[in-house]
Amino acid sequence: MANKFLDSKMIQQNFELTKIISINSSITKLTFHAPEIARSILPGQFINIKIDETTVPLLRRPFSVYYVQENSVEIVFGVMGTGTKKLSLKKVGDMLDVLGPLGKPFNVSDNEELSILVGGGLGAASLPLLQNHLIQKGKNVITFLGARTKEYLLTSYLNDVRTATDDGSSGYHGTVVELLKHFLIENKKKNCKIYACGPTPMLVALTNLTEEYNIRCEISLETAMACGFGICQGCAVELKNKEMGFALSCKDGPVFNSNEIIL
Amino acid sequence: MANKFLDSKMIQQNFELTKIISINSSITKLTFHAPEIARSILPGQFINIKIDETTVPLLRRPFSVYYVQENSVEIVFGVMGTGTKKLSLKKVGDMLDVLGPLGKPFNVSDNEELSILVGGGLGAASLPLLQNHLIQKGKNVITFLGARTKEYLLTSYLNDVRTATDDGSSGYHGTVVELLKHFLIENKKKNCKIYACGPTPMLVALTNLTEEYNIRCEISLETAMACGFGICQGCAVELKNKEMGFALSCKDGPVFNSNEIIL
Amino acid sequence: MVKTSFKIGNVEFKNRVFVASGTFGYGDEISELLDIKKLGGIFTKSLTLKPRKGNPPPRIVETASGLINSIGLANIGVEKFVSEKLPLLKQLNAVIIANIAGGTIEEYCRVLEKLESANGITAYEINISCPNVKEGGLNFGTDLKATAEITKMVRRLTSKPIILKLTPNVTRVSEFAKAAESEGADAVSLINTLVGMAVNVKTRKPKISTVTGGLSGPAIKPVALAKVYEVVNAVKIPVFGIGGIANTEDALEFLIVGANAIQVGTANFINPNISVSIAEGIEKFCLDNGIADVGMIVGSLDTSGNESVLKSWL
Amino acid sequence: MVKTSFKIGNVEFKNRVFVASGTFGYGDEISELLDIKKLGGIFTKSLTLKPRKGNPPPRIVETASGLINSIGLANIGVEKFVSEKLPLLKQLNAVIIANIAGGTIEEYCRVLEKLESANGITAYEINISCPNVKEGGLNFGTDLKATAEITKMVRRLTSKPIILKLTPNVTRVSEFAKAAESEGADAVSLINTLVGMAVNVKTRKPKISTVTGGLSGPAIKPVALAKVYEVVNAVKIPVFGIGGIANTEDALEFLIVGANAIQVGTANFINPNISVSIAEGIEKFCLDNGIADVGMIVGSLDTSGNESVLKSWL
Ligand SMILES: Cc1cc2nc3c(=O)[nH]c(=O)nc-3n(C[C@H](O)[C@H](O)[C@H](O)COP(=O)(O)OP(=O)(O)OC[C@H]3O[C@@H](n4cnc5c(N)ncnc54)[C@H](O)[C@@H]3O)c2cc1C
Ligand SMILES: Cc1cc2nc3c(=O)[nH]c(=O)nc-3n(C[C@H](O)[C@H](O)[C@H](O)COP(=O)(O)OP(=O)(O)OC[C@H]3O[C@@H](n4cnc5c(N)ncnc54)[C@H](O)[C@@H]3O)c2cc1C
Ligand SMILES: Cc1cc2nc3c(=O)[nH]c(=O)nc-3n(C[C@H](O)[C@H](O)[C@H](O)COP(=O)(O)O)c2cc1C
Ligand SMILES: Cc1cc2nc3c(=O)[nH]c(=O)nc-3n(C[C@H](O)[C@H](O)[C@H](O)COP(=O)(O)O)c2cc1C
Ligand code: FES
Ligand code: FES
Repeated sequence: MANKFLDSKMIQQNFELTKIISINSSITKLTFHAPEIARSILPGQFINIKIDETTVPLLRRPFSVYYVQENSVEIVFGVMGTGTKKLSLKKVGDMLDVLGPLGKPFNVSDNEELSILVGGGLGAASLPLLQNHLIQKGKNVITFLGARTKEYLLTSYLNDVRTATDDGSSGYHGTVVELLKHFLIENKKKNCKIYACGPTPMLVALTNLTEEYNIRCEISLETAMACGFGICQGCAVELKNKEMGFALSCKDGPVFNSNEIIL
Repeated sequence: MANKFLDSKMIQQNFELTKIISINSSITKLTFHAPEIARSILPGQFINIKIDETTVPLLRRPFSVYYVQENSVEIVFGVMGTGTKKLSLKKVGDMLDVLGPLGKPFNVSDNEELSILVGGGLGAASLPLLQNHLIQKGKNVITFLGARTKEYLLTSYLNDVRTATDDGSSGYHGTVVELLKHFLIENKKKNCKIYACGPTPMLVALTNLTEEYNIRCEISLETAMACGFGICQGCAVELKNKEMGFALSCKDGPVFNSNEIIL
Repeated sequence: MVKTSFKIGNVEFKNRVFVASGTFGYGDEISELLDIKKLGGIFTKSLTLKPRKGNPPPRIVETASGLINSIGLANIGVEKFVSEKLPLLKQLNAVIIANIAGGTIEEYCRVLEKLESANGITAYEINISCPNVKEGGLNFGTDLKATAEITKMVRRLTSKPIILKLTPNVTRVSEFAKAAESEGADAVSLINTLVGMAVNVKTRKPKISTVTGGLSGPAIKPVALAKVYEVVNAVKIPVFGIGGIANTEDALEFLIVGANAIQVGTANFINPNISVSIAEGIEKFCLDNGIADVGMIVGSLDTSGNESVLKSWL
Repeated sequence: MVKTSFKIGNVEFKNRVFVASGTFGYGDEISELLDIKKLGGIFTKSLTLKPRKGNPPPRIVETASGLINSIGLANIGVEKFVSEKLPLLKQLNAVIIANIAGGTIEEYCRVLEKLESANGITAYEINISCPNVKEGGLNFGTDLKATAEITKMVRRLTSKPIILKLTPNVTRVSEFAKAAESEGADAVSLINTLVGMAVNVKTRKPKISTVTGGLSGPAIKPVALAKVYEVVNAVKIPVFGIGGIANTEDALEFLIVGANAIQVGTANFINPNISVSIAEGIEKFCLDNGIADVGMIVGSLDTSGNESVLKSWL
């Protein structure tokens, strides 16, 4: 499982925070000035952030790049624990210690007629960049977003979005995978490909669905990581092919074909 | 060495930060709304602050109360390490987890004619409150402040101040204890008493001076502390009288008679 | 209503949250800040036959998420404890477990005898992390024979529960737990502090007057959990889990691993009320999860699907 | 100019800062981010006779200022290392110390032989924190006899420096250091990880697939310093200090205590360039303090005025 995507060279650098927006009470968007990352990041790749100089949290925290505008890079995140809590308290002008770009991007060079993006909760953070790359490649792109409530739907930057919420507060009342299934049934498109990111239960349901309908599907995982660049072997992912042992989510992933791994 | 000053009952409470001032690039003044502390704190007592919810720093950090105005309490501090660094980054509106008042205050009920306050660097933080209590008792008070440079001289709130700096940037060019010595030689006051707080070398020099001139002297120590309220026994201070064992700086101090302890 | 009480020997304790020896003074000092009746009990500062002044400063230093201490078992001595502290504690209705330390086995026994003849002690905890004076300072707690011998000797002196407090600074702590069990201890508690050290790079001096000291606090919680796991799988007697417990979740981790009760140590210094909060937090966890008895959490670790380290080699 | 080089056996190393086994891959992965020529050397991931897939996920979990891992010595095997990785590393002019692991003493020997017949290894580090398959999984590193036996057997196979990597999970690590020394080891390195554990309170499952794992990072630095202190006072051979080193000051603490050199582990994950920064930081410290040779720092701990724990009892 060698990494074929080392074209975007990993750097470690301090970047200045230029904008902080509370999208709502639980989601924050940070923008920082990072021409080097903005230039080289590919959709599905991630960056690894050292939250502060203390040892709590000890390890960097991985985040997808949400969007890139000129020399600026955006991330969105929710407060999960100490790291994201501290990150949400940063101020404009603070410096952010970033390592990246990391990981293997989505493959945007397939020949599908319709590209279907599927995001669950904050997993949607990796979709806008992906959408734009696919459009550049001349693809038709639609997006399905699912979340607990409408507050968690990250619809910005996305062109053609259908939503599903657990509480019915926006769009379909149910899971995003159910919504997608209805769509697939109604639109017997032959040649589509799915790109997905979200919580594991969603990815499991999606993997089952795409196997049933025999649709190509790439999924991006949020495996716990110690280093993020392939030296600790902490981020092992089980491969369906037992012979192959484990893949490393940070290097061989975080994007995998849904049919090659065991979730 | 039992504590006779439990009149000011220890409380643990969260107080709101109402003002943050950078006195200069290295000294910060925080003000928080804490009627309970403002009412009960005595000069020389301290408060113990939990910097944040993480385990770095693990222990609370002790600070003198710098000043009290109505229901507000002020502290001043310099950035020494992780705790004070993080404290300096707090924002107005943040809550401060405070335990206090703690420790044995200065004895302001002696019968001296002249009260001489001596502060070294940020040690001066405990002097304004002390000055006011002494004045209330009808005492004559003058203050000697020493610091590396004039930036570190905390002259606010103090009425009659003489200064000494290591670099000569303000007042006497030399140590505050030398300056005090000149003063004592010139003004052969009979009945004075010294109240001091500052770095250990200053307190050692002062102890020697006051022994030579046979002047009463109370000093406030900044011993490292784990609990601050007498249960860990970590803040031991050696007593001159070996029979007595150790005193606890947080409970039997931080104020001691200069002739009872070994620095 | 959640059942929080549990038994050791024939003694019933109100709940499973205690404060650890040496981290709560004698129990009377901070009675203003918390209601010690709400705890399972209080483990006193280690008591020795004679008063001990303790080690010279510096006695403490903070490390990454941890604390090194070398207090040197400073204490007022067993006699003064009985005459001055015990009456106060009885007034506060505290359940008191006396922690005993010594430099010789005889000293342990003498201290216990003096406590036994007083009134108001519920159980004894034997701190064997002390240098055996007769064996040139070899720590009792790292010497299997000495551990067995102390247990045997103190066992003869009382019918109250005896809890052996084990040191983690050994290769196989479960052997020490088994030795205590087979000599009649009613329970074991662990871990005491890990040997630790820190150096002042400017002065090139150790940051602790005795060069090395005992490491405690959140830093050591993973080690404590692993040691408790080893011990609960080796003995039948109850186990007190100790080490880095600072909140309800930490306490639950120990209970799930198999500790019958827990002791809060260093965290008392930061939040003197934390032990009572944890007792309340455990009760709330049970209520929220429909658990009728805290005891149902004890040992509920689910290791199905886990792999042994050896298996990975075969 | 500050002298930074030092010798082990007849091998001279450029400086005293190394990267620890398992925390730097095989050394080639992050050559973009730092100049590995600037290090004393690289300790490779543990190499075994056959490739190892390693343990199932989850393999890592963060704790307070620490990290628990259970990678399970996943590695490509010694043969692939020699054919694929070694040539790359030679191109980068890296000084390579091969770390060797095994389930039997024969396996250790076979791995060493294969490396010995290749070209480009400077020294060997023997990782004895592995389950002895023939002894039912008893860890080699906690068994004094096995430690001596491994040292003796590998010693016969090479004239290159042999460094025994000791586990801290024993009562007296100095006895293991002495055993290694007397069987001809050129140096010892310590500490490997502490046994640690963490529990997911919601699922009641261990957070690591093998239930317990190895604790590393700043949390364990005090323990590592104390163990190094114990060992440097017991043996004459050089000691590599390891455990929680994350900056120049941490490294200096180990040197002052008596480590001849240090290895950076977990900190590489956070800042892949940190080891080179530390090497530079130590040199700067010497320049600033007029120290001509880093060796003058080694063992410069000032314990005058310190008190022994035993003395406090007498
Ligand atoms: C490649 C990659 C890309 C990611 N992109 C984003 C993103 O764009 N936006 C975003 O909000 N998050 C993203 N994440 C997840 C993010 O890294 C975690 O939320 C973060 O590490 C949590 O750190 P913490 O210190 O706040 O929480 P911790 O204190 O570490 O954990 C708090 C709780 O969250 C759980 N948790 C921690 N990490 C994860 C995880 N990776 N997945 C699921 N649960 C976890 C823990 O088990 C614990 O219960 C990404 C993760 C990966 C691996
Ligand atoms: C009773 C009392 C009252 C105090 N009042 C004030 C005050 O009003 N204003 C103020 O600025 N400071 C005061 N201090 C000192 C203050 O508590 C320390 O500066 C603070 O604890 C440092 O925390 P830190 O995490 O920033 O530094 P750490 O990371 O803990 O330490 C950084 C460096 O500072 C040194 N250091 C730490 N604590 C002390 C100390 N107590 N004395 C000397 N050196 C120390 C350490 O050895 C280390 O070299 C007081 C201390 C005590 C005991
Ligand atoms: C300052 C301090 C003093 C201690 N004194 C004693 C003692 O007298 N007797 C004893 O058995 N344990 C003593 N301990 C050990 C604690 O009881 C406990 O076992 C250890 O600190 C680990 O728990 P923690 O991480 O919650 O603190 C002491 C610990 C600290 C921090
Ligand atoms: C993810 C990880 C993998 C490790 N793998 C090995 C290994 O293969 N062989 C070995 O001898 N030590 C291994 N170690 C132990 C380290 O080399 C080192 O001894 C330990 O982590 C303590 O140092 P630190 O606190 O600086 O990380 C590993 C440590 C970590 C964190
Ligand atoms: S996170 Fe370290 S190898 Fe993937
Ligand atoms: S700081 Fe704990 S007793 Fe003084």
